[in-house]
Amino acid sequence: MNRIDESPIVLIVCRVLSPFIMLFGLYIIAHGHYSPGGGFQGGAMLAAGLLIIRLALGTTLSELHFRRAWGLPAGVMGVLIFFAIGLVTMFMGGEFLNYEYFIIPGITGAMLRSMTILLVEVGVGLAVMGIIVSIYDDLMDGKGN
Amino acid sequence: MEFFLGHYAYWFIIVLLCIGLYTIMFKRNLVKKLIGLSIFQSSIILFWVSSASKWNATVPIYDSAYSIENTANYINPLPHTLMLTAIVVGVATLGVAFALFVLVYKRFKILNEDVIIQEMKSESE
Amino acid sequence: MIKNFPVIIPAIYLTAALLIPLLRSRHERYAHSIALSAVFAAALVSINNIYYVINNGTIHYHFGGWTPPIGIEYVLDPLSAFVVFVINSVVFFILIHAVKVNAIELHSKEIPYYSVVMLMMLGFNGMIMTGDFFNLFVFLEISSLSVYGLMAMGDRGSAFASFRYLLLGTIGASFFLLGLGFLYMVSGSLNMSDLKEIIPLLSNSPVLIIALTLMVTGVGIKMAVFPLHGWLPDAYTLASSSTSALIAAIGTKVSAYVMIRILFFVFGVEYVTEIFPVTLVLGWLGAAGIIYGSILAIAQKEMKSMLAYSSVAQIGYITLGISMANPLGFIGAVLHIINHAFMKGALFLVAANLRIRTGHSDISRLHKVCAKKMPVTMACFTVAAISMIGLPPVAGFFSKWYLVLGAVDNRQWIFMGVILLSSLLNAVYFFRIIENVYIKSSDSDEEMKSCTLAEDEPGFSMIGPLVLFAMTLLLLGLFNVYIVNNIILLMMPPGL
Amino acid sequence: MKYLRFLLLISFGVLLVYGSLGLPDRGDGEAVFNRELSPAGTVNAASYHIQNAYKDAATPNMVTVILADYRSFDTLGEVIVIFTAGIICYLLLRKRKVKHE
Repeated sequence: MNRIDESPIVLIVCRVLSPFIMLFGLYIIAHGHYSPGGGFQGGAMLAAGLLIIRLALGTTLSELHFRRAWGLPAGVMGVLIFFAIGLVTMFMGGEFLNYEYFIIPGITGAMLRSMTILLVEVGVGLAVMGIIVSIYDDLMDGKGN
Repeated sequence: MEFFLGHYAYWFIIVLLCIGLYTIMFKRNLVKKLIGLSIFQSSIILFWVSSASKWNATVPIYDSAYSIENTANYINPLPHTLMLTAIVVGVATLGVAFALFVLVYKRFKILNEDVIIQEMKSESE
Repeated sequence: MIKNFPVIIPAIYLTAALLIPLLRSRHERYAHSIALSAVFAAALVSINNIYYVINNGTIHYHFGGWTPPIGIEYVLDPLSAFVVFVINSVVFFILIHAVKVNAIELHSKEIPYYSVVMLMMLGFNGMIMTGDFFNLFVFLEISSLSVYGLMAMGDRGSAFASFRYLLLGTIGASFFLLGLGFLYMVSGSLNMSDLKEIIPLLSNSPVLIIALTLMVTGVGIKMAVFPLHGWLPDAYTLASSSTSALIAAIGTKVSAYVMIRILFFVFGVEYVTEIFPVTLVLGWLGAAGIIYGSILAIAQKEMKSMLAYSSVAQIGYITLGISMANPLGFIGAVLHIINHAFMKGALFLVAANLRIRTGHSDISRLHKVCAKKMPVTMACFTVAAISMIGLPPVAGFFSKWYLVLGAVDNRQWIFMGVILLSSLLNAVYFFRIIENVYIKSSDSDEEMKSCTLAEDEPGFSMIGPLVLFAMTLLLLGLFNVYIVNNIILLMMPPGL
Repeated sequence: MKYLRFLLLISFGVLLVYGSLGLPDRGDGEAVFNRELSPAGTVNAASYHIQNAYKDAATPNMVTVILADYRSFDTLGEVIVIFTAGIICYLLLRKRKVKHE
């Protein structure tokens, strides 16, 4: 990980692969409705895309890719999205997390539930990505890279 | 014979559980104990998921070819959902355990349980 | 308008837990005030819940609008409402005390610390109110992870003690999940009230016995019942002073509540006592735990380790109360959960005050000067010690009284003997301290000089909660009849 | 002391094998937890999910529907578990910035 013995092959391959891994992660989150997939697996995939860069380039350069300070706030945002959906349904009169009372303009009934599930999956994916990268950064805090 | 075919999977899982518990009980290195713990958790997840399957039933994704009125067409989706949560809980526990390893190593410079216990005893006197 | 009462408490804690990490590091002192106001709001809501539940009966709150076996439900009956109120109020007192202690001990890490405390409270409240077993497992993990994290904040190798607790705690949670797996594959449902009807119909197949054993072992590890308590002494002693007060007061109590719920409210009293006598085993383990904990508490030199071993003994009382499976034993167990939460909270705060003021809490080096210099702390210590021993005016006496009545009712003379004997053992290790502080005359001047007391009493924020604790113990003692008749009798599980 | 632990391990294994004898055969659709009604007459959750997941949420993947709609509070708890792990690593490992500035 330190700069000295880094071969250019590792650098190039990681920089090429990372965006495609993250794209596949987004795909897994999105198609969770129609085939196996969902928030957690997609979020882990996105985190893998980020970690490849962190492993190959070391923490100093990877600041450009995804700053260390963004990890935990991304996690907080993910949980907030999910929690906000629950609160909105509660304030609109239903029970906590009762998606019939959620408001997406122009969509009602079963399709409303389907869209809300997608929103929940996006929130969960964001939270998992942010937290896994934040844990990695904290664990590597001690190393001198 | 019918009974054996229906239950041999559970006995394999019980062997896995005993391997995990053996590693936790008898290994002295902390990292090995943690490996045993994750074996133990994975075998419990395997136990749940293996119970969900049904003979000639398809994956729990709605397909117009198989009618959803007859539940024998689709395998039981509930254990799969619950095991998503159990896997995530296992990951979170591993993450916290690694954080604790960093602290223990910084403090004691070794990850062998007996040596650490000796040092803690000598410190408390 | 749907009554959203049960969800408000977890919602408050989750908003606080998410709000605190967003603070800039220079706004660090707001972290404590957010945490304190969240716990205060939760305590208020729990008082309202108790009032509502006693007047209007149990609240069944269905998440997402789905009826129980399909979705998850929160059940708020007199037992869970009261236990939620107890842990919220105890943590409120401890958090008032924690502001100055943490300013000294947690150098500039308040933001994550209070966020994890909020998540711990979310986990505990979620565990108490839930009516679904798998949801109980998820919130059990949230609270356990937070406790592992908080415990590792201490000094002198608390990280290793926290790792050992993580190992044992995760094995316990996995046992619980395995037992739940066996139960699900035989009954097909995860909901507690649903399972209550299904279990008697299952013609007691061996799977139920194994499921009950695994779940009771798993919860027993989290509850530190006698042979499974290995993690408790090191964990409580090495944790930082306000963390050990926080965890000792409510950590094992919530698992004791879960044990009551599993044994009496799901498997039913007659299954647990006649068909598969778990309560018999629990009774003997509880009695052994009482003797073991009390004897080892006497042998300790340091106050916090003494309190840790006395916690093991007090958990033995609660297990004994549960195992009697008769109304008096149940009242004794619930009362002891409440009394012990307040007593242990007070005692660990005293240890924290001593540690902050004199830098140590070794019993041998406490002496008369402490009584002169810290009169209020020592007075509260004496009230809590009397309550632990079980002398009449204070709360501790009544829970032991009901336990003894329960033992007599069951003709279990050995258990009655154990309870009375252990009161003497408690007296030994508490009077040793009181004698050191009040009675032994420290005539030699060098002892006066050697005492490193800077000034006298620690600030108001560290004395106020202690006085509140001592007063609550007295009030619990005096109004005991009112509490038992109006609240605890309503909690009686069916068939007890 | 070692034999005690061995004994404990063996008894754990034997206990589980004894328990597994009562379990329903793996894979049979008519087992207790796969039927439409539970022994006590209440609706069996899994069968309800199979039959109504597509009707309720227009989403073919039943696991996602259970995860995010029927048992969404479990998933919220799960995201909180992940969040707790992240905050604890922040609590334990991150250096105190105050000293460096």
